[in-house]
Parts: sequence; C-alpha cells; structure tokens
Amino acid sequence: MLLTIIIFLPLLGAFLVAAAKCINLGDSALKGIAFLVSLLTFVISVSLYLNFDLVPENAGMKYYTDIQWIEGLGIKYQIGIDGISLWIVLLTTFLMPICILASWNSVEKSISGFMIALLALETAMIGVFCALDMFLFFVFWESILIPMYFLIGIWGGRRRIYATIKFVLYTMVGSALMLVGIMYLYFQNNNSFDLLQLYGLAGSIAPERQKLLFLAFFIAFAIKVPLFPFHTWLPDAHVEAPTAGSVILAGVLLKMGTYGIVRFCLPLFPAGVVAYTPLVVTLSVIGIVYGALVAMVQPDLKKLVAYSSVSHLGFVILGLFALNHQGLQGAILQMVNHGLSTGALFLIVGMIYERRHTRMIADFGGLSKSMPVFAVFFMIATLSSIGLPGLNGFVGEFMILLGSFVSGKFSRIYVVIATSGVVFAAVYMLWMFQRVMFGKLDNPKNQELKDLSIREIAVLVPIIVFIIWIGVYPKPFLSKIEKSVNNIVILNTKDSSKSVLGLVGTSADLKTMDLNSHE
Amino acid sequence: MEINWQLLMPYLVIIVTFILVLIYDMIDSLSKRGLAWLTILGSLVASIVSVNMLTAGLVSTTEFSGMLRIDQYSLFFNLIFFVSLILVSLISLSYLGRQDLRQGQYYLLMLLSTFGMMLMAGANDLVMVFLGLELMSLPLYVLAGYFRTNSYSSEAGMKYLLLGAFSSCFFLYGIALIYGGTGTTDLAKIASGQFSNNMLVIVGMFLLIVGFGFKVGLVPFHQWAPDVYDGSPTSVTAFIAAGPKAAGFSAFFRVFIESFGSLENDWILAITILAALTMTVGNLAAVAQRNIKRMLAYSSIAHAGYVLVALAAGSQNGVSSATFYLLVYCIMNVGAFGAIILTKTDDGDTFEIADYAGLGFQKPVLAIFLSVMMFSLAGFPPTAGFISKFYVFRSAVESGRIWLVVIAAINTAISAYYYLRVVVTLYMKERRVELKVLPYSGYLVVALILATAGVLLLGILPSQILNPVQEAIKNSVMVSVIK
Amino acid sequence: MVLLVIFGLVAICSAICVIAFKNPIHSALALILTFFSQAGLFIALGAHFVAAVQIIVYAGAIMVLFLFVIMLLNLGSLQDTVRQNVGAIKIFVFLLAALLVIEGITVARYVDQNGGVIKDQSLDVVIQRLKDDFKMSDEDIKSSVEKLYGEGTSISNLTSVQVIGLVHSEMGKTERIGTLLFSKFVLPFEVTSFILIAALIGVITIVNRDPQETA
Amino acid sequence: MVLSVLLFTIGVIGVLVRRNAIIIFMCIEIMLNAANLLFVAFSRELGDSSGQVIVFFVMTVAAAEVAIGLAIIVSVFKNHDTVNVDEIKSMKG
Repeated sequence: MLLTIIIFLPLLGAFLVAAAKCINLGDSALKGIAFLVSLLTFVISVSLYLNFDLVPENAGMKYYTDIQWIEGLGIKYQIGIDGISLWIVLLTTFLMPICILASWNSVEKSISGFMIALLALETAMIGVFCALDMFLFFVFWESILIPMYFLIGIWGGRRRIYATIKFVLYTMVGSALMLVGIMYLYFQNNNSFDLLQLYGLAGSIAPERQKLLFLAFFIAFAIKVPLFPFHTWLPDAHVEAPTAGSVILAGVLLKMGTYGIVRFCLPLFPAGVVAYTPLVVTLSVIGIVYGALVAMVQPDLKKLVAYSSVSHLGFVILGLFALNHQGLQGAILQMVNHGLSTGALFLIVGMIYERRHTRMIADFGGLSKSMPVFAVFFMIATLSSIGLPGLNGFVGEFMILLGSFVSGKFSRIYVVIATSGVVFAAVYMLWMFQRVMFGKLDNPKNQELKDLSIREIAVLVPIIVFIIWIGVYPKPFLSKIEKSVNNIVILNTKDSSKSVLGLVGTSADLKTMDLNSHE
Repeated sequence: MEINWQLLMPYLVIIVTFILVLIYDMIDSLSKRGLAWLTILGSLVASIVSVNMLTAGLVSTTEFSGMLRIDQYSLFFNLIFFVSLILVSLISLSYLGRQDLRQGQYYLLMLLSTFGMMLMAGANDLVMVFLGLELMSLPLYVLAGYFRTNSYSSEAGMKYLLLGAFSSCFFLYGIALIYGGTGTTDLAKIASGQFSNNMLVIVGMFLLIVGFGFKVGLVPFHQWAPDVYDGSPTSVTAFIAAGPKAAGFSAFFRVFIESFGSLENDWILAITILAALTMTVGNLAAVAQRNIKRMLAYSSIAHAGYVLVALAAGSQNGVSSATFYLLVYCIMNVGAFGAIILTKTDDGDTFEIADYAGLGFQKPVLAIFLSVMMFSLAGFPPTAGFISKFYVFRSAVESGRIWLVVIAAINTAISAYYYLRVVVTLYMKERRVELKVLPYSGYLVVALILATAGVLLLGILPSQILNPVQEAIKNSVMVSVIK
Repeated sequence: MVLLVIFGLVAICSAICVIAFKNPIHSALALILTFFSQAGLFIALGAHFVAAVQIIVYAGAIMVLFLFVIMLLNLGSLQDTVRQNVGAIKIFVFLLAALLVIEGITVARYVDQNGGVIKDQSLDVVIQRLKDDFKMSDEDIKSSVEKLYGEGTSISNLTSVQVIGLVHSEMGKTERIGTLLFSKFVLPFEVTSFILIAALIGVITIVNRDPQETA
Repeated sequence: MVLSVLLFTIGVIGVLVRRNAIIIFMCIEIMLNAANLLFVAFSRELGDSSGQVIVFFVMTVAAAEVAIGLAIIVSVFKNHDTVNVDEIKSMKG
C-alpha cells in the first residue's frame, strides 16, 4: 500500500497542477504544488528505508502487493521492492524535488506542462522499479517515453526535435523486442506475467531459447543503459534536454537499463548469460574507454558529462557481469553513485548555462575567482565522478573492478583496460575543471557572474551530503543491497547445473577488505 | 416460419430509426439537427439492447433458415458499429453545418451502411456476406462523393466505387466457386468440410481473400485507401476508416476461422505473408506522407495488418484479440479524424501536418485530444492502443508465430515515428501559417471526450470489456483449426 | 449443347469487343450483345426464368442507363486512351490469365469426371431436397413426374438420367424459384430491397440540387 | 464454365487496360455476369436451385451499383470534364 501511494502520489500531483492551472493559479503556486508533492513523495519513501527490515518478506520482496488487474490476460498489479530497487526508488524520489527546484527559473514556456510531465515521469519511473509483473513493468517502461518525449521536445535546446525522436525510436525498437520476449515468457510461465513465479522456472527454459530471449531483453536494456554501440542517442538527448531532463535522464532513466539486466537477464537466462558474457564485457570495456576518450575532446560541457556517463555505465555493466557479490553490489551502488554525481554535474552545468547561455568550455576560465561557492560544489562533484577515495564514486568503482578481477568469468585483461578508464576519467574531468574554473578570468562576462543563490545551494547540498556519506560510510547502503544480491545468487544456485552465479568462496573476506580499505 | 423477433431487436431498432429519419426528413426540412439526434438516439437504443442481450448470456442461434446468426460475436461487432456511428454522427453535427439541406440523406446512408455492416457481422451464409457487403459499400461510395461540387470528393467517390465494385466481383466469383465446390453457401455447412472438390474451394477461398483484402485495405489491394481517405469529407473518412473495416474483418474472421478452419494449412501462409506485407508497406508509406489524412489512411492499412496477425494466429484468442483491437481502433480513428476536422487555413481546409505547428499552445484542448489519439494509435501505454496491440501479439505468440510478431513489433516502432511527428509539430515547431480553428462545437467536444475517455479507460481498465469479449468468442466462434 | 457453344462464342467475342472498341457507344452496344448471349446461355442451361430476368434487368434497364449516361456526357470528350504504362500491367495480366486458365482447366476436368453431382445422390436425398427447397408435396412431385415422363410413371422407377432431368426441369420453373426466394432466401430478398433503397437515396443525394446552388 | 472463366478474365483485363470510367464499369458488369454464369452452371451441376436465386440478388445489386456508379461518374464529369481515370488525379498519389 505504501508503495502504491509512492507510485501514484506524483501522478495525483500532476492532476493537481493541471487543476490549479485550470483555475488560473499563478506560476509560483504551480511550482510550489509540484515541489511539495515531490518532497512529500520523498519523505514517504524514506519510510520505506526506515521500515525496510521490519516489513515481512514475500519471495524476497517487501511491501508486496498483488491484485488482479486484467483477468482475461493474466495480468496483475503486482509490486514490491528489494534491496536493489529500494535504492533506485529512493534515488528517484530524492532527485525529483531537486530537479523541480533546479528548474524554478529556467523554464520559460508552459511551466504547468513542464511540472506535469516531470511528475508523470516520476510515477512511471518508480513504477518500473517496483513492478513485479512483467506486463506492468512494460507498461511503466513504455509510459516513460511520453513525458520524457515532451520534456526534451518542448523545453529542449535547438536540435531538440531530432534528439527526442532519436531517443524515442531507439527505445521503441529495443522495447519491441523485449515485448516479444515477455510474451514468450508468459507462455513458459503457465500463462502468467508473474516475475517471481518465473524465477522459480528460470533454469527450465531450453538453453537455445534462453540465448535468444537474453538477446531480446538485453538489447532493450543495452539501448537504455546505453552500452556501446547503442549509445548514440544519449549525447543528443542530454545536450538538448533541459537541466531537469538531463538530471533525470542520467540519474534515473539510464538505471532502468542496468536495473532491467539485474531483474531479468541475470536471473532468468543463465545460459544466455554464459554465452554472451564475453561479448557484453568486451562491449562494456570498449564503452568505458571510448566514452572516456570521446569525453576528453568535447568542447561542450554537457556533452562531456554525457560521454562520461557512457564510460561510467560501462563500469556498471562490467560489474554486473562479473557475477559475484562484489561485482553486483558494486555495480548497484555505482548506479546510485552515478545518479548522484552525474546529476550534480548536470545541475552545475545547468547553473552556469543559465548565467552565460553557453556551455562551451572555451568560453569559461577562472570562474573560481568570481564564484567561489560554486567552485567548491563543482569540485566535489567532479572528484566524486572521478572516483576519489572518500567520495562515493570510489567505493563503487573499486568493488566493480575487484569483483571483475576475481570473478574468473572473463579475462583479467579486460579489467586492466577498464582500470585505464578510471585514469582517463581523472584526466578529462580534471582538465575540464581546470579549464573552466582556473586560469585567467579574462572574459568580462565571466567577471560579472553572480555566485550561487540560496535556492541553488539548497539544490546542491543534499546531493553533496549523500556523495560524501556513501564515500565515507557505505555500510547502510551495502547491507540492504547485499541481501538482495544474495537472493539472486541463491535463486540461481538452486539450479546449480545451469547456474553461473557461483558463490565465490572468498567473497566475504574480499568484501571486508574492500570496505576497510577506504574507511 | 417462426421468427424470434426478440433476437432481431438490434436490427429492428436500426431499421425503425432509418424509417423515422426518413419520415422526419420529409416532414421537416429545416431543423436538420434533429436528424442527427434521431440517429444517435436510435443507435444508443440499439446498443443498449445489444448490451442487454450480451449480458443476458445469449445462446447462438440462427434465423431466417440459417441466413442470419445471432450470437455474442455478432452482437459485439454490432456494438462496435453503433459506437462508431454515434461518434461519427456527433462529429458530423458540427462538420456539416446548418445549411446543408441534404443532411437527411447523409444520415440515412450512414444508417443503411451500418445496417449492412450488422448483416455482415451476423451473416451465416456467403450470400448474406455479399449482400451485407454491398449494402454497406453502396452508401459509402455515395458518402465519399458527398461534396459533389468538390472535385476531390467526387473523385474519391469514383475511385472507391470502381475499385469497390471490382473487388466485389472477385468476392462474388469466389463465392460462386465455393458454391460449386461445396454445394452450399451456408457457412456452417461449409465448415463440416465435405468438399466435393477441394481445388475449386481453395481457388474460391483465395478470391475471397482478394475481395476482403480490398475491403479492409490489405497490401497489395490497398491503393484506393489514400485517395479515398484524402478526398472524402472528413467525417465520412472517419466513418469509412472505422465501421466498414471492422465489418469486413468480422466476416473475414468468421469465414476463415470457422468455415475454412480445416483448410488452415492452405491459407495461413498467405495470410501471414499478407499481414507482414501490409504492416510494413503501410507503415513505410505513412512515414513519407505530409498530409495527415493520407498518413492516417496508410496507418489504417498498417492497422489492418496488425489485425491480420490475429487472424494468422488462427485461434479463439486470436479472434477475441482482433475483436477488441477493432473496437479500440474504431474509437481511436474516429477520435483522430474528429480532432483534425475543424482546422482551416485561409486557403480552406488544411490537412498538411506542417500547418499544425504550434497548435499545441494555441488550442491546448484540441491538441491534447489529438495527441492522446496519436499516442494510442502508436501503441503507447497506458492507452487502449497498447493493450489491444499487446493482446493481438500475445495471441500470435501463443500460436507460435513469433517471427510475425517480431515484424509487427518492429513495425510498431516505425509507426511511432510518424505518429509522434504529428505531436512534434503540435508542440515543438514554430508556427508558419495562420491556422484558423472553427469554434468548437459542443457536439464535437462531446465526441472527442467520449473517444478520449474510451481510449484511456480501455487502456487502464480493459477487463470490463475484455472479459465479455472473450466470453462472447468462446460461446460463438467455434474454431475448427486443428493445432 | 450446340446452343451453349454458339452463345458462348458470341458472348466471348462481344465481350472482347467491349474492351476493344474505342468508342464507348460501340462498347455499350457490344455489351448488350454480351448480355443477350448470356441470357441465351442461361436458357441453354435450363434457367429460363433467370434468362428472362437477365434480359429485362440487364439488357433493358442497365444498358439504357449506360447509353443514357454516355449520351449525356457528350461523346466527343469520351475518346478513350489505353493505359500507357503497359509493361507492368502486361505481366500482371499474364499472371492473372495464367492463374485463371489453370483454374478453368481444373473446373473443366472436374465437370468431365463427375458429370454432375446429383448423379451420385440417392433418390431419397433428391426427393427430400425437392420437398425442402420447393415445398413440394408428394402429389406435386408425382404430377411433375407424370408430366415429364408420361402418365403412370412413378418416381421410384426412374433412371438416374431421368431423375436429373426431373430436377433440372423443376429448377427452371418460375414457381419453384419463387418458392425458394420466399422461404429460404427471404432475408437476402429483404436485404436487396434495402440495397435498392440505398441506391435510390444515393442517386438522389448525388444528383439533387440544393436550392442555394440553383439560385 | 470455361466460358465463365474466360469472360471473367476479359472483364479483369478490361478493367486494367481501359481508362474510361464508363468502360471500366462495363467490364465490371461483364465480370459480374461471368460470376452469374458460374452460379447457374453450378446450380445445374448440383441440382440445387439456390444458385439461380443468388443470380437474382446479384442482378439487383448490379443494378443498384450501376445506378449509383453512373451518378457518381456524371458528377465527376461535371467537375473534371473527363471520365478518363488517368486524367483524374487531382490528389498526389
């Protein structure tokens, strides 16, 4: 019930905004309603975390609800979360009020429409992460396209139409394949879309079929992630999207892909995973290096951050396919981390764009002198993105690399190459930071820049708090994730002959080791 | 001969309405609005009667020495026809204007055409299918050419007529061959499968496919559709796009699933190829269109392809998914045409998609209606377009036609491109020409609200309709396909 | 049989003429000839009543309409061209013709092998059918048989050829067809009336002028 | 029956080759007639008069079709001054 409220509260908020618009309330009232609703959603969702250990479990899922929806087709309204989805849901509800606050002044046309789109988007996103019925999942998955489409298309930059169409078409093609896969599974699963029930049958699908199904699902998710070579929509969408859109896109939407891999690909198609691990890992490593190299030469700040996302998510995929505790945990944590740090970076880029109406690195220089407060926030976000020990990025990346190094599922050379991605990240991020913030403050326009307002600080502070918190003390985060990862592993070891997620004997030791190493 | 009049109620109501409209038209030649209301009232009564009969759990029976079958399947299709008739009448009310003195004939023709559709859905004999088809089509030819001083309209009428009559010939010839091969035209008797000559029946069957193919607009028999859709008065286009297509499919399904189920191996491949071809060609051609009516024409061809996927499934689920799909499709299409009906530039009616630029902020309500229809046509959740498409695909996967579904799914993605282009133009482009939108008439808004509500309701809570559909199909369509 | 061949040849030749003549008037006249020879074919097949209706409806009503419209539309402007892009059409026509020829051969073979379906049916079936379709009583059948094959013959000792003859002669009768029309086919009959109404309203819609237009 | 097939084919060819709407219409009539012939022939073959009855319906339908068709052709002629299908192409295809 609590979960249902969280899912649909934003939608209700969207209707409220629409109603307020109809009775001609002012713009600030509309923004206020939207902000309050999203804040309320976040507050309620925090209680998800607080009560998490108290709530009874149902097949590994908490806050479980199961109601018939469309009886004739065997479709249920079935939701629930585990330690994996908990964090992504929280991330979503956390980023949303920030986004609304961040776009307080930057949206010029039809503020009501903007808020409605954002709130509807929130409902759909939370829905994706909570749905346990494959049909419901798909409904939410596709519903995301509509508000996102409007967000980029109406409030985006100059080439917004191209970007938005590209975004939608890429995703549609992927999800079309997934739809066929879902329907096939439906018939395998005794005419039910119940995902939990399907977990029980996971190994029983013929290996050849598993490979095909794996591909059908994986392509859909890989497009969303995006994995190299499906990434080309991402820079366009990011560059053209309004700030809030970019934050949501990077922070949450990309996680839908990796989340889907955790939920569907890994537990359901072990044979497919075995067959395609080399390919996937190769692609993700290419993505890491390629994303980093391309980011390095970008003259546009937003594009740079966008390509850095390609690189970071390559890490996440690498961690997932390491198929052991460290890898999976690290990957899931890194999903959250990336949402925070990249979200912060997009917000920061948005803030200077609002002031200068340019995002070209060449136009800036020496900003640290005119905007000292800004510089501090920018610095922390940059370092977090690089993965400096003590900040969140480090924990995730370290666990991923460690996990994939010991996993034995693929050659260690991959890991070595991937590690170079970390180095590249340091190069391009720091170089970018240096060019923007240091050097001579020679451009007169830059000299007059105002520092951050209270609102902008309020936007950034919560994110920075979490960045540091995860970096310093990740245990509360990891402990929730750990259990669910365990569930996935157990789910697979039940059918040990076909399982690929073998428990690595030394995993417990390794885990303590990596936790200690940065505390 | 005993006739159970109670079972014929929906038909009788429509006929009585027809007669009342006829009389009213003769008596009172000025207040033409009443005609539309009479039509709407009549079809409302008829739908209530049908719903009552549906919920009463009717057993399938035949009337008129096996000519007409009254069962839940035909009743459900009747409902589809009534719904589209009501919506189209509402739209027409604001489209035709007060001055048009021939409105009486307009509604009379629509009623007659609807009657023809009902006969098609209820036909239990190939002769009845043919006559129903003709009774449905003849008024449509006239309606397409209704604006006879407009060269587009009369041209559309002529093209529709020539190709329609041409296809009827194929259809009739097919019936003749089947009659020769089986010795009967009764669908149930054909289903018993004792053919004296298989070859004749098979050739006849393919001619029937050609005939139906023309009527429902399958590739390669679709060439009439774009011109007719484009040239006809928009309210008529909405009518042509909705009911007749459903009617064509209702008979198509009944004939092929029931009567020729035993010959499945002979036709299923042809249907599969036609389905794939229809979807792909329809969608690709729609991408290239600049005119919204032509685009919707090609899109309706593509939608016919999706329905055909359900036929290729050849199962009860296939039939019920197609039935549901057609209901949704009718509502969506009438809604879409209704939304574009009132826009004008200085040059007259405009249907260039590019002219809609910026309409989203100029006429927000209208634009929202149009967008919802576009999203639904493209098959986005949570609209009915999604659920219905999903159901069709599901039934095809169930029957093992996975590759067909993959093609269909990719087609859906292609179709999203051109549907979304309309939305892009509405909201994201700067305006070029001054677009005039005639003042909304209340009737149009009512129709649009009904359509939008229908699309959303069926999208979010389809159980209310889906379960009866499945029941209806289970009780009335016997599937003789052997799996 | 001779009649069949003669009328058949005439029908085909005149049909070819319809599509070959440049002048629509000539085409229309050729079409009349086709209709007449078709009526002849019906007679040869024993369908006398249908033949009569064919002449009345087609040759009478429909052709008059055609001719009338051709006259109305001013002959000079009706000079017709044959379609230009013949290449693709040739292939299509060829395929279609091939298909239909194959079909024709099948049909013909079917006829040769079977020589009619009634031959295979037992007498009881035939009698039952006469009763069902034509609502004939036993007396009716008896009198028909006697009329056809002389006094005193009973249906039970007819040869199969004679039974076929009986059925064929019954089928052609106006009375029998009328019976069938109003029993089994009463609904289609009613529906055709609606089709005619539709045609009527349709033509009125197209041709009738609004008062404003004439003003 | 071979006759009927031939007539039908002629009709189809006529529709495809000729471009005068009226003549196309005549060809359609030929096709309908071919179907009628087939019905009568089968009717005789099967000893079942349904075929003949169906022919009546077809004739009625044909009459209705011709009436409407010619009316539409006349109205097209008024607008376009031609009944040649190739010349009547005001809509882009």
